[in-house]
Amino acid sequence: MLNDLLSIFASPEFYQAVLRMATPLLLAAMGGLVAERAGLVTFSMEGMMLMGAVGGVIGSHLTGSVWGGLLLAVIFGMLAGLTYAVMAVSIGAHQIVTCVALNMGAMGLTSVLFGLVFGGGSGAVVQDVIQVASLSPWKIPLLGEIPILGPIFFNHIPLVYLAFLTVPAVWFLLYRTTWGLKIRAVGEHPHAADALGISVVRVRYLTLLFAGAFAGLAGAFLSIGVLNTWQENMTSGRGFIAYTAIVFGKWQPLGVLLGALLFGLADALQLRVQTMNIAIPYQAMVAFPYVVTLLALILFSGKASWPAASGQAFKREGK
Amino acid sequence: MLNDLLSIFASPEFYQAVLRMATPLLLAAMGGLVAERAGLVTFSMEGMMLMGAVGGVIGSHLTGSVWGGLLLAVIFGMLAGLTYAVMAVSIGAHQIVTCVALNMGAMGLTSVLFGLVFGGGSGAVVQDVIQVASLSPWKIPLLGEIPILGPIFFNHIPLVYLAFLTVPAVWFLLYRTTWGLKIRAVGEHPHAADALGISVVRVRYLTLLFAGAFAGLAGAFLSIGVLNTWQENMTSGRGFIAYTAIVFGKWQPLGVLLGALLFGLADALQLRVQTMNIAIPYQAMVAFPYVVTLLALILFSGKASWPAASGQAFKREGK
Amino acid sequence: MPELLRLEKIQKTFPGVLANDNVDLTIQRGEIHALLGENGSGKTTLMNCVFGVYRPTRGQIYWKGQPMEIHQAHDAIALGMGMVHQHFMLIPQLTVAENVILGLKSPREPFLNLEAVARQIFETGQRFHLNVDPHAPVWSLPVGAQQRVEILKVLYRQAELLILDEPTAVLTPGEVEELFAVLKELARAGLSIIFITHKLEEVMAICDQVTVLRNGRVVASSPVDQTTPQDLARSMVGREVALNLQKPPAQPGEVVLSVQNLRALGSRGLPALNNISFEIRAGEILGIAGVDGNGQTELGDVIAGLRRAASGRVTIAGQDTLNRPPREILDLNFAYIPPDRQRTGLLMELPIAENLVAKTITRPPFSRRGFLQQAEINRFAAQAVSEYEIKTPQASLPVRLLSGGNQQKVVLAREVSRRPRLLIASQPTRGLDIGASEYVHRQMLAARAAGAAILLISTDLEEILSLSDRIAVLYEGQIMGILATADAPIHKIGEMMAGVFRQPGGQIAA
Amino acid sequence: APQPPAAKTPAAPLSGLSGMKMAAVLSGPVNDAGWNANAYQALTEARDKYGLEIAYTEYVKVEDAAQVMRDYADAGFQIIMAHGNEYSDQISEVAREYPDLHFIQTNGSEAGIPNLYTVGFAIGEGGYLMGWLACKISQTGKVAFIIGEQYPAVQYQAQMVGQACADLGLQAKVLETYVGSWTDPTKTKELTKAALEQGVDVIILMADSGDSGAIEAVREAYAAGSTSLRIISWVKDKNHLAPEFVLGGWTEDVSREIDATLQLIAAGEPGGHFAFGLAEGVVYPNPMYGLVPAEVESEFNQLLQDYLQDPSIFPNLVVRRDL
Ligand SMILES: Nc1ncnc2c1ncn2[C@@H]1O[C@H](COP(=O)(O)OP(=O)(O)OP(=O)(O)O)[C@@H](O)[C@H]1O
Ligand SMILES: Nc1ncnc2c1ncn2[C@@H]1O[C@H](COP(=O)(O)OP(=O)(O)OP(=O)(O)O)[C@@H](O)[C@H]1O
Ligand SMILES: [Mg+2]
Ligand SMILES: [Mg+2]
Repeated sequence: MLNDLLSIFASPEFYQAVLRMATPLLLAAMGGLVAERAGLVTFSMEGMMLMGAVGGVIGSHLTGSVWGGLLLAVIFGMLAGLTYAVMAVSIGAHQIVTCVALNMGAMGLTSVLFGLVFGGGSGAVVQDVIQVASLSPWKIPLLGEIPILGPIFFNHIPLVYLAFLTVPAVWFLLYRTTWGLKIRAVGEHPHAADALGISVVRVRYLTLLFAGAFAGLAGAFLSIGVLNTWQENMTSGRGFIAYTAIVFGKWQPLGVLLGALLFGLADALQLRVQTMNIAIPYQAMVAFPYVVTLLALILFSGKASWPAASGQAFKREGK
Repeated sequence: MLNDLLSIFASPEFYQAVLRMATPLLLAAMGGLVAERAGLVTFSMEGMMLMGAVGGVIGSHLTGSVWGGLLLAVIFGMLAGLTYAVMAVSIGAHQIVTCVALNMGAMGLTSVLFGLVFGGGSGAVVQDVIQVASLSPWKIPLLGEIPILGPIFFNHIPLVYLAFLTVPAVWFLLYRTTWGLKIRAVGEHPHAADALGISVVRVRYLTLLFAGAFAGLAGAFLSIGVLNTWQENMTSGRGFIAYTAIVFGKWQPLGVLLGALLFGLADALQLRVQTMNIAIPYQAMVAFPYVVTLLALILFSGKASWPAASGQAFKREGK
Repeated sequence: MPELLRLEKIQKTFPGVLANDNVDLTIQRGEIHALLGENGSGKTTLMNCVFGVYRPTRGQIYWKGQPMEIHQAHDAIALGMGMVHQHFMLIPQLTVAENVILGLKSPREPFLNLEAVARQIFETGQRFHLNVDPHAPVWSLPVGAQQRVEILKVLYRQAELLILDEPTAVLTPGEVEELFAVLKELARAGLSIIFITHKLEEVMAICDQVTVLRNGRVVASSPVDQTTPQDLARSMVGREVALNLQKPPAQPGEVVLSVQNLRALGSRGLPALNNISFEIRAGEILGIAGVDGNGQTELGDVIAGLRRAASGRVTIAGQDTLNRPPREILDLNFAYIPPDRQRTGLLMELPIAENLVAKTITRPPFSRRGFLQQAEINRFAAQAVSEYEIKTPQASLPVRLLSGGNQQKVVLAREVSRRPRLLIASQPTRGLDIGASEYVHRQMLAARAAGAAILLISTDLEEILSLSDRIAVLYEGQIMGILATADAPIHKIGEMMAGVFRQPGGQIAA
Repeated sequence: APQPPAAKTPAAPLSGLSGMKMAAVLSGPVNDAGWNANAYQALTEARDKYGLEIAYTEYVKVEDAAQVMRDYADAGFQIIMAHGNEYSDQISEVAREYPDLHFIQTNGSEAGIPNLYTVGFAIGEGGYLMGWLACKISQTGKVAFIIGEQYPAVQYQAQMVGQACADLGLQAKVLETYVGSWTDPTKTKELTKAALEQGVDVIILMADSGDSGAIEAVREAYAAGSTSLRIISWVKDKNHLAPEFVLGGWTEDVSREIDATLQLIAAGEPGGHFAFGLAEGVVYPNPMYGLVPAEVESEFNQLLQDYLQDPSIFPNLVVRRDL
């Protein structure tokens, strides 16, 4: 049994799978992180991803090109972000409940949209499995040839590279640009930010559009990256895991990367242990990612590290 | 079509159904409300209810009595509440993520527990639908005889009465007892409460146990109240709706009652519209409660009315 | 007089900070004992040690002669101590009676008996002149009344020692008078009071004994009648302090700020500003005097664009600015020191350096094309820290770790260093020690000399009188009159503040 | 009572299967008392019948499926099954990579890969026959088809239910209702109650784990005196849950579906798309347990025999094998 386990860790395909499984989490979490730092609870990423997933398929179908799919995924994700922004930022609704409503709404809406486009009309049930153009791997010219490391790191579809590149990019955005400073100011202290001439509303709208765009890409990764079709509720909880990765990573880009990789690893390992018929009860394996989450919560909790204004509506006073 | 709709509103069975469907929401929401007022996010009610549902069936099976079922449901719900308390209160973990982990965990755990008890051992596959003793309606002696009103209000299983009685009871608890005062203080300003010698930790533990107990009863209502069996994930989102009802009701017992009734009504109506063959697409009907939620969020948002310390871990400083 | 509390060789260290060092202090029964010291000298920390919020690193506390271990605030309360924190520990959503009974057993436990509490609040209030409606929610009360609630809370618990941390910082002159009457009454009834303040005249007015802390050590302790304000100031700061400002005559230029018929609602939806009109010229200071809660905060916020006005007209350098976004108003070279530095003035979690450049961050040299120029920011911050004497090991620490006075200096440095055309300073020295206050005042006069128009909003009448060229008195959202400082008799201002006198012939007086 | 027709025995010998290794990719746990439990049962029955060695992986997300199947292929499994339509791409891809192995996909549609057998049920027969039965025995003239969620195949079955009633000139009204979930017995119970309020007396029940809720609702009404109520169960015979009013109904038998596929493989039949119906014995009606009038039962049995002889006796029963 130990040998079997070791053989898993010795295979490059395993690490490839880890990266692949971490990618949608990472894309969504990096987008979400930016909005979180502006004081928004991004528990809505599940719904935003789902919108992206259906957008990817529809776009790919309508334009016949996978790039069209990515574009529509981003647009759909941003529309979801916009909806959130209208509810939570402009109207000042309770953020968690808005997220819940958004996730539920997205489940219904994506079904209807899919039916509209592929079923030839409203409410129609799609009779067939729809197949559309999907992304293929880009082998990076020289790096891809390196023995072992090449296949693990440099032979993926472009969204995988993008996901990992967002980590330094978001770090840079948050800590090295004036936009990042504004975002952090809004997340920590919206009233002070307002007094400093920062438009809290604009910053929150923009970060939600950003989060929506990346959640959209994460959804597209599932629908036209890994697959070339769409399934009802195909995100199956990855948005929640992405959210957990943000918390796990204590709202720091590197931490979030670590979280996404950990969840990717837990999942990849879990599947492999099952196929090797290793005598670990399946319940234990399936529960593994949640155990990791709970452990992370226990180990890394301590002083609340989340943005001080997290979840708070901002309203300037007076009439 | 209008006539059909009117005929729904004219039938006593409709109102009976509304009360029945509001009951689990109300039980869970009233429990949750108390914990919410102590500054805890009770997005975990879905998982707590599920624990109660399986506890009800197991208890009813093992003791052969539905009262044994209710007892175990309460115990299981309280255990779930305790887990939350350990994570969020003692360890100080992020509340929303703890709730998510708890909900996911409950889904797995309830399956395993059910398998253990009814499948004759760990992991065994339960082949059949299990039937256990369940609650039957108690017709209230005199009131139950009143025409129309009798059947609507006074011929239900006891948990329905209990649910509606919790509304004044929770109101009294919150506003007319020193416990309620402590709960509200802890939810609004834990540090001030702490300085006055109120144990924030104890208050939060107790309210979570209370919430767990009532969520457990709500779960038991589903498994041994309405039914006499258990199905995987049988709460199917009612915990989230209960949570939404709390927000809808602006953290006031009467408001929460209104919310629970509204969601109960939306659901009862939706099902009846289908059976009357009224030409409204079923997706639209299924989405109805969520539309109601969104509308409620928009209409009743305005100034944030939730407990000021909601979601915040409490740690005494500088020791 | 028998001793009630004695501290022996108390030491408290935080990582890298020696907050209290070898402090001895004795409090007698029935005395009012002043605790003086600059910002960061260790007053609050010392009281927190007494009250169980912190554990002293070393030393012993005696209560009525017995050595005591105080582990938490609750222990201190049980012994008979009560503390009124500088930031009140009241729960705004609860009523006065609920706040008072909170944490105590009800006579009909577990049922609340708020009527009984209300009766006792009323009786205690009668006895010590602490009047407040027991059923009002605390958020609806003015600050002075909230403080009375805090004191009632302490009295309700039968405390023998009352600790007040800078109680007058948030009070109006009238409220200060009331408070002093109450404190004297309490001392006469046998209570001991520890009174933390930055205001020497208050020490002289009501205290029996005074202890001065500097850098965490006791540098002086004596009966009040054996000392002078000059002595005390010297012990606190360690040097001579000018207690009187030298103010050259004003040289008013063109009109910078013009406010006409301004109306606005307050947070509770009631009118807060009622037809306000005034003008300020370059190089002059207009002081807004008045009792707190008469529209001061709203006035500053409306001009800054942080609160929407209902009607009226505001122009800055000729530009209409009413209800424009804050950014546009800032771009007119407008500077604002808000009354609540922690809520609106500072980004508490962000570094001192970022706070210092927060209003100019989007421009070179602090950023180029959106990218922060950290080196420039640091250079500027280091300069500001030394120039404005902000006490901190390094500018990269979060502002939240600074003491109140030093936080205020960060705000001041940020606002004044931009050489503003218009400066609104709302309660600029609230909670600051004499040294720091003097510093702020000198900076404001320097800004005036540089041609800034300054609106000074303060509930500290001394401050208004010593800085302003003209004084407007605000009462219930209206300007009762505008006087030149030179011919403003104090009693007339006082009557205006109380709303009993209104300047005839309209409001504008140049 | 009619016995389910026996599966046709193939000509080719089955010895080839013995000792082979078969693995399955499942989307959920084998104890879900439904979709995956059926697959698990099919696997164990095949193991016992043919002496196969079996393995399976649960909770396989679609994007991991290819890797899981490759792992099985590399570990020496000759028959690899993916249980569910969602794995279409993955199994096609892996089947092409391993042309010497056999691949089975339930609910698939791909027909052009020689070593891939996509299999499903013939759709329409169940709806038509159960619709006939329901309308025939309804006394109130109101029949409800209670369904978990809207899927193409289910919708088509519902269409056939209505068609059967119309063809027979029965005036019964058929309500097509959706719970909105396959796992919500509480709501299924409420929907059933609402349907009963409308005078429905026969229910065709396809709500998966919601079924118990519908049965509960009918049990209460039955106890209150409405003894003419009937439920026609679907997917499996659920008569034992309430012998007094649940008819055996209609079975879609995954075990036989897999068995039929294994026989195709053993017979050397090339891959493609196969949909098994009544004729193959993979879907079939269950006993009625004396819950319908004897003359209705015998008429039903006669019609069934006739239909098996000559499907054209029901011109409007169009069997679809592509859903
Ligand atoms: N929790 C803490 N952690 C670290 N250092 C602290 C802490 N609390 C206080 N200090 C330090 O102790 C010193 C004394 O602070 P303290 O608040 O007692 O001053 P103070 O006399 O009350 O000042 P002020 O007049 O501004 O209220 C300061 O230098 C401060 O930096
Ligand atoms: N976690 C901490 N680490 C280091 N120093 C701290 C910490 N918390 C507080 N301090 C220090 O404690 C002192 C007191 O802080 P506090 O918030 O009580 O301010 P304050 O002096 O009362 O200010 P103000 O007069 O505005 O109320 C400050 O000097 C601050 O430097
Ligand atoms: Mg202090
Ligand atoms: Mg201070």
